Amino acid sequence: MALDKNGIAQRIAQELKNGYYVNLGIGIPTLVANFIPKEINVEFQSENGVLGMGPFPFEGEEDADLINAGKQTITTLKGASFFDSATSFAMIRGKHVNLTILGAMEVSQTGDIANWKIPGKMVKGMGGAMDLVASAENIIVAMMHTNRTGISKLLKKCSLPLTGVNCVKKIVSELGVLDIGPNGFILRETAPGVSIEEVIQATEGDLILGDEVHEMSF
Amino acid sequence: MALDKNGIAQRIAQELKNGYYVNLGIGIPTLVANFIPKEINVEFQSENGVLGMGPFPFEGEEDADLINAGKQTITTLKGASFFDSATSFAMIRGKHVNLTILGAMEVSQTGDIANWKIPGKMVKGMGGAMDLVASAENIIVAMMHTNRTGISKLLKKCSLPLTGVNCVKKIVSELGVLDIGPNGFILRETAPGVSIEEVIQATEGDLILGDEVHEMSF
Amino acid sequence: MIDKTVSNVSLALKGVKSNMTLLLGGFGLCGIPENAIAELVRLKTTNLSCISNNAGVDDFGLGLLLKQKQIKKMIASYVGENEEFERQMLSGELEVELIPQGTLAERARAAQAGIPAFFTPAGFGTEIAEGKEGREFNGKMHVLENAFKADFGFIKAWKGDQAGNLIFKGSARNFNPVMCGAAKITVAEVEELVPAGTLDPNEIHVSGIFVQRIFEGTDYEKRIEQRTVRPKI
Amino acid sequence: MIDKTVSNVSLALKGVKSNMTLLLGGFGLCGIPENAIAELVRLKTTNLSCISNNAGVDDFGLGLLLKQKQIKKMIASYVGENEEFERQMLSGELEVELIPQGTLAERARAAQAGIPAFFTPAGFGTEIAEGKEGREFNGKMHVLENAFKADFGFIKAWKGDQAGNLIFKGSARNFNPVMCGAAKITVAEVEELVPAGTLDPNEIHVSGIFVQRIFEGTDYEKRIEQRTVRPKI
Repeated sequence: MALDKNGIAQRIAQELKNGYYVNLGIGIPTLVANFIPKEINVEFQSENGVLGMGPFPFEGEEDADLINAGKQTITTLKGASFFDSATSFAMIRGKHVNLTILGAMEVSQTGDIANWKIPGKMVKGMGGAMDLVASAENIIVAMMHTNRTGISKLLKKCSLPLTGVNCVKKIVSELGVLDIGPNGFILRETAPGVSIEEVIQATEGDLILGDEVHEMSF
Repeated sequence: MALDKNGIAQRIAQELKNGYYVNLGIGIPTLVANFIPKEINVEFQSENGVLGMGPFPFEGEEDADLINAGKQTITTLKGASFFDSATSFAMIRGKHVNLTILGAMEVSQTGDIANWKIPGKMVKGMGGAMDLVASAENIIVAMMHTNRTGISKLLKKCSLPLTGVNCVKKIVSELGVLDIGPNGFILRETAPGVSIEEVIQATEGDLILGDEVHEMSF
Repeated sequence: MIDKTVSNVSLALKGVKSNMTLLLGGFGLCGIPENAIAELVRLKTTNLSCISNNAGVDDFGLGLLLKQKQIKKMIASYVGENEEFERQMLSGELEVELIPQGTLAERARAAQAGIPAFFTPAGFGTEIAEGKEGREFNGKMHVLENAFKADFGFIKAWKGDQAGNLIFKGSARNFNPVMCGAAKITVAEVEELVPAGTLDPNEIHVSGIFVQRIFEGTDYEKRIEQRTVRPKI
Repeated sequence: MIDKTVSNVSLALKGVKSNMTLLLGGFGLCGIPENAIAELVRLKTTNLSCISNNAGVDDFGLGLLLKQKQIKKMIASYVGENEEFERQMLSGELEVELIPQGTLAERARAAQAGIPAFFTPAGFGTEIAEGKEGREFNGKMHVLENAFKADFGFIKAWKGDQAGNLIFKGSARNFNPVMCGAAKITVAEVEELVPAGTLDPNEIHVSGIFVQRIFEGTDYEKRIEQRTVRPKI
């Protein structure tokens, strides 16, 4: 059975390593914070100027001066710090943030990503996404494999305006885990109960099977 | 009689306007701080990261963590702030510092300045001088008109490696006050008891007499 | 000490005219210069170009200026959460330039710091880079971006002193410090204005040299866009 | 919280080898990483390229490394006050690259911030600009300068916490913050190391993300170069 949003987040959480500074995008990526293994220390960076982000505040303890990049009220943990936006993107552009997890509308088999604009329809802006994808050493995309009508979002070439080129390293979708290889998507893992055939069907771009494609374990 | 160092500093102090942020170079420029008219508020910036510099500390109150760009122990005044070197030069490069007063080995009639290197002999470095002269809207040079053997330091063209080009606006020497004009030095004022002829003699570059050359008043 | 205080918002905005370019601090509705925006609404200056990370919501922040059609051009990184904005943009009434958030921050910082242009990897290969110089450094392509030019900068800080020194609070810091000194005139509004000498020189986030006018603001609403909480357990 | 603490200077400098490029904070002898320099003296690593605003004095600061001929190349803005330095430079033993102080600061900050190159007016028309790209912006010529590349950065702060967050004191801040995160590994030594959570997140000058190792230094001499005082009246 395909993963739900929490399942995708849970699988992505396995990619976190001890000592990682992580930037989580809006949507599914935000959920990753709920699945960090206890034995691992990571810190969350929010590009509006917070390092060491904690959970949402207890009711009544919200502070208008303390939000994340999704404009949600948050808290901070021990060792946190505040800084300005130029410093925040110094952390991002300077590769001090180790891992970026973000959503996408489309990803191409060469690692291009589109997630900020649908011409004539939706133009909310790229926010920090263009800086994040252009800079991060390690980018994981959390996304749905297909749109509601079943059309693949893992493409040979993106059709929407790009956010960045040749930057995505890994995709975790409701159907599986895929890397970007030199010749296309490489399937590494399938979601529990999802067949390799289903992933092939849902992928428009070239798909290569990894050496040992296996089912995800949680 | 030619001015002494304090005289030069005192005359330069007359150029300060209320609300000016001022960077003082090492040597004579440092003395300018002693002659600020009481009715005028200025703040001194030191490029090592201090705004609102005050006088030297009382004996026994020196703090190794509080020095100026000349590595002298200092104090701060009300409204002072500390910052890093990048921010300090943001103040300078960004033209937030209104006036730079510095020394020179040579100045040319086109406003070039040389003050950081004598090839094969003295190479202490430019410190912040190149940033200061390249950026400041308003640069006053405090210098001796001639060297010890009587050779002019106000030249058609500098012979020493340059610190900056077309940047000096005004010179106050022991002999007078000169502006840089489109056709050479323009003599504006003579030091008390110094004749126009003496200034002409001591100036190798083209010297034009200003409209109303007069003796300095203090 | 050079005194930067003005007694009210009206004096603080003296000289603001139609057709000007403004820099405005804040991220979402957090740390926005509420008093300056309210005064702009009162002044009814039009044809403004506004550089700000976001464009407010329909009835707050820059949304108040949009409603009165005072803004000709918006330069921002993210403009969701605003229906009137979307309507004006799609109808062509409003000119919009979207730029990466880090580039927005750095272009402001560059203006503050006298750096006319810099290379950044953000946006290379996208429509953002069209018409801009690209260059390879360390095996990676970068785009040349210019410093902003603006007439006024409106900044919101937590505390400030007479000398214009500023301290921010929490994530309300965001774009405010980097926009100080990036426009010809920087106007800072603060929740608490104290005499010079009150703030520890070591704890000041922005030196007064980057601020031309400072005043104590009033009636801060500090609206929260997304009130997210967890239950007490 | 990601713990950056190491228990002593020897662990802090693990991996430092001959032929490396080092960034060192400080201005004159103010805010220099005394413990790291002492350890470099003990390690006797040679052929070092050192990027630091100054080169110390004959018997302190980087002068200690010069005396042992550990430095191959010095990149600085001002190198007066050091006879041994002058001797080695004039004899050709020591390679010296002098660069404007603001450019030095900005090249470090660029390395920290992932900006590979930027334009500055400093040095245009001088020998510093030779071989560099010049370009006109706003009617004024500028020079293209690159970000530094370095193996280790040695930083001195006043207080620091386990997470690597730093607070500096007075003018000992200088180049230290801009050099954090500008090298592959940043080592911070602090006068007082406190547990994470002790420092106010609002008062931190440098976030721990820019620091890889932190330790509490010992025996700070904090030598004053020019003791200038006025009489008590």
